[in-house]
Amino acid sequence: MTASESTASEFTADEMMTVAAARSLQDGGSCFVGIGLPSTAANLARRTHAPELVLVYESGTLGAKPDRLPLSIGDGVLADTADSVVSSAEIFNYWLQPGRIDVGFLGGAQVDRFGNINTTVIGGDYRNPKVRLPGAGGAPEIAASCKEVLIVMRASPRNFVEQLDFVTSVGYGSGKGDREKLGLPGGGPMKIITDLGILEPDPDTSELTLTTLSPGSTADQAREAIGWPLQVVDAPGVQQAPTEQELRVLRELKATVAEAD
Amino acid sequence: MTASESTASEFTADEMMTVAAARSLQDGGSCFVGIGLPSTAANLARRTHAPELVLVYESGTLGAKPDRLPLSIGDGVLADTADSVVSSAEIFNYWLQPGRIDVGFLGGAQVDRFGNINTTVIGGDYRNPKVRLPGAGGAPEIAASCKEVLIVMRASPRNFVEQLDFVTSVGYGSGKGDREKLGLPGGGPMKIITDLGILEPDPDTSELTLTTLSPGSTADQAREAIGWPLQVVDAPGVQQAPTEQELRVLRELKATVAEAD
Amino acid sequence: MARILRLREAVEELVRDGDTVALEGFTHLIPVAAGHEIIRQRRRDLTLVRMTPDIIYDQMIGAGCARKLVFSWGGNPGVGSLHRFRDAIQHSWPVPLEIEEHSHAGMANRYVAGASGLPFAVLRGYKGTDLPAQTSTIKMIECPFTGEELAAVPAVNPDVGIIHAQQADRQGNVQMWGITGVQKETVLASSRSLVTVEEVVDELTPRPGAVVLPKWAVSAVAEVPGGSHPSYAQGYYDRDNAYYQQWDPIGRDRETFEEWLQTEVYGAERSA
Amino acid sequence: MARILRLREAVEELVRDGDTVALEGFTHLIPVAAGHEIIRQRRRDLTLVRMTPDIIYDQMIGAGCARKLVFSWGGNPGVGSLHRFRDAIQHSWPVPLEIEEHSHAGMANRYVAGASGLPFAVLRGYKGTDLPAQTSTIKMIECPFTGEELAAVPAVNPDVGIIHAQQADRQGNVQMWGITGVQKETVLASSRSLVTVEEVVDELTPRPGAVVLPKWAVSAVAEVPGGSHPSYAQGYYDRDNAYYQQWDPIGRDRETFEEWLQTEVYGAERSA
Repeated sequence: MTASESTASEFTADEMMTVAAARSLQDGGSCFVGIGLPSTAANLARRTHAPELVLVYESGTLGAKPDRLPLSIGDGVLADTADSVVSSAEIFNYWLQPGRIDVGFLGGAQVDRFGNINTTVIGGDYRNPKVRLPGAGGAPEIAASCKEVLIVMRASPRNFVEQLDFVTSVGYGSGKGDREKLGLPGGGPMKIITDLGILEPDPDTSELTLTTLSPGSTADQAREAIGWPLQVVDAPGVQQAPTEQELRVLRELKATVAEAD
Repeated sequence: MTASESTASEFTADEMMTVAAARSLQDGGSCFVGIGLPSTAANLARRTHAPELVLVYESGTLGAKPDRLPLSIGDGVLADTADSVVSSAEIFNYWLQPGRIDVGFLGGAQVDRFGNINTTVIGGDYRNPKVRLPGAGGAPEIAASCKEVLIVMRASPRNFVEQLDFVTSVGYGSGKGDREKLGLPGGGPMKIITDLGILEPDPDTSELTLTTLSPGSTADQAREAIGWPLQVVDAPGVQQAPTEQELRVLRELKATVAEAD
Repeated sequence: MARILRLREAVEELVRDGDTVALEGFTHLIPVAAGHEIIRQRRRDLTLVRMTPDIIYDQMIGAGCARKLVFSWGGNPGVGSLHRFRDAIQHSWPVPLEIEEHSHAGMANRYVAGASGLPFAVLRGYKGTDLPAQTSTIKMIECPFTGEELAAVPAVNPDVGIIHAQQADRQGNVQMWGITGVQKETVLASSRSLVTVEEVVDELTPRPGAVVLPKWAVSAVAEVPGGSHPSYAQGYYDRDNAYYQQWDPIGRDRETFEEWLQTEVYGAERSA
Repeated sequence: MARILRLREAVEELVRDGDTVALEGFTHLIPVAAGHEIIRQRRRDLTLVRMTPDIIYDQMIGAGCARKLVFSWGGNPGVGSLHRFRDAIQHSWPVPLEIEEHSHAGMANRYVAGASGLPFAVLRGYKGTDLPAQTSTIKMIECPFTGEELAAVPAVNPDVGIIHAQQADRQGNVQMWGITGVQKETVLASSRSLVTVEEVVDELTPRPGAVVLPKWAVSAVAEVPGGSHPSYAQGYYDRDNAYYQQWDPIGRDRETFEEWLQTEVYGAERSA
């Protein structure tokens, strides 16, 4: 193991999540990126193991190669470095909808055991909600059309719920086979990456099941943080801690945002 | 009357047709142009009374300002001089279909008394025609959507027929009110410009009626050349012969094609 | 045919109470100055349309210009929530706000249908979500060839479409570049249109990636340098990221917001 | 991910007997060399798709490659008729040619639907014409919001889409400019795609009006200088107008055509 491959000893749970998300992206693949952690993870991947990763932002930039973290999904650095900049209609109709994009990254306020996501309203009813969230954006069609979906969210009973207040984006609906019945072309959520570990769909039921723990986390911690009775695989794996190299590149990336402020 | 406004004494029937077509185009308006006589007429208009005429070619060039006659509707000189070059889908969907274009120019192999046009097949039946023509191209939607349509064709009983062998593009259908019933947004053919004179729709019936004769032509000549019993207005007008200026500019334009060969 | 007007004249003439108005811009080239002018002219009962209502719509909603919002994502990008938007929806302050909610793909296609002179557009979207139950402008339609069921959304055809661009020439031809979102469709879908520009130039120099709107497709052009601040205008200025962050505490409190409105909008008529 | 191949290899690998193949180009950048290579490899039973079949499709039809033509305007632009096309339709020579006939607007929208992963597209078209009675791929559809009746056409999704462009870089990213018609949609609608280019360059320089196809959307690129002659490649060479005129007498006569085919196609393998 070289120096750059040796694992770091001190890192935050967010850094572990970002590194885990970055590792899920394959070199040469394409990734539909939202701002925040997904963008950080995708840019980290492009600077480490996946230099040929194609970054697609919903602002219409295909193949962006930003030299710093973009401040928004429509940052000028994305247009300046993209292979092509296309209209909003084209990015959704020609590039996302036909299932050309390998991985879509989503977050949300609530997720349920089948990877359905709520980013619309919390509490009350739709017309008179307790909390009004931003809404759908590109998420419903990203969830429907990308070959696979990665969800990144901090684990907590408020976020990982038994019952969504609103279904904004569909994961596996009410279980295995629902995507096919709905005619959704993409494969659905392959991973939920949390600070405590990684959930993956059970091959038989599509229910999200804990398969991998973050270094230092336990299955019991995860059970407490997840709002439904969490299934855990026998002998869950443990994620490799961020390498020194991953952490260095990640922190350099994050510093570019601070500089731009 | 200045020298450039004085009328010429020697000109061909084709020159008269082209000049008449050019005069039908208003300065500042937009015109969807096909190759051949329509393109010549539109470029003549732009060099005489209508310098602000907007030329739109179905190849996707908006506001082309060619310095010579284009050799095809996709000539490079059109792209080089256009305000904007757009895709085939955009030219039809965003620019033609919503009725943004003032004048559409059409020709054809056959036209009937309601300005319906055939550019598809002659004789036999559709699957086994006597003569197979090029087909529809942009014509059906030009005929449907432009605010008005100009048709330019040499008068002969073969071209001006009682019954079309195929309806490729709709004029007034089977008579007044048919366009509205079909939901066609544009106004339909306002003029058929022929070598013998000009036909315009009767205000009550929309039947194409001889309103204006070319210099030296007679209503009887027109009746013989038109394959249906031609209606003629009382005391048809006579077109002003091409002016010296019109003819000079037209011949200069034509010479640019010969040079390009 | 585009006329070159002052911003105040253009808004006076083009935007009327009760209109459906789209101020578009996807993160880039947001027509903020035009939005402030609409607030200043105290337009009321507007139906505001935009894929990504952000600070400028928060301000217009807080100022009481809007009775309805048609949108697909409402937030302060990179910062968090829009508090005036939430206050209007959750507490009807200062006036009730009706909403019509879509996804980005749905909204983009509604503009495309509007620009195309079609009554509706078709997309793979919304299936399995709770949106169709809440939004009457989402219906299902069957493919006449395959029988497959797809989503249909109606065209959006604003009374007025407003965008910001980098340049226009003196005839009113408009050029913008960088991320251009649904701006072309917004202008083409609207009955009337206003383009504010960073500068009016003698001649437009063709640029890679530029979108050109010919003068005959635009109603009015107004020269408003800095007209998309705090968003950015590629080639002119960068995003003022601090402004987005500072908006959060201002928008959070009704009184602070009203003070801001007095000082920064009503009391700050632009010369343009 | 695009691979850079020789033209012969690319056609051998990508184009199979019985395939639906679209060679697109609206007057400009017509992939003529690729069409000749298909003739040379004696592909049969192809369904050829193109908005404006002109000389190259006349040659492919005359050479017996096609069993069906899907199109909207078939002619020798600026000259007149396509005699091989007419001979095939009127006299089934050398083999019968089935046709599926649309308007340009219909075909353009079929490519758009194909590129968009939708089964059909909607347009204002065909109403009152005799085309729907002859073409089973035109149906009427009702707007679910207004009740208005519009035309629907099914997506076109060729097995292989072939276009010609000015440039590619060594990774296979493609750039074309000038009139670009439905070329982007053709590549995106097709299962496999081939782009012949005037030249492979180290780096693509962004240009006004350019359309860029990223390497991951293209199957193969082949460098074929002059590959769109007798049409033109903006920035490289002009249209060979004389060729279009000379084609008329060659195409008019079966024997003259077959001599031409022997000499100019079968006997003229390109080095590319």
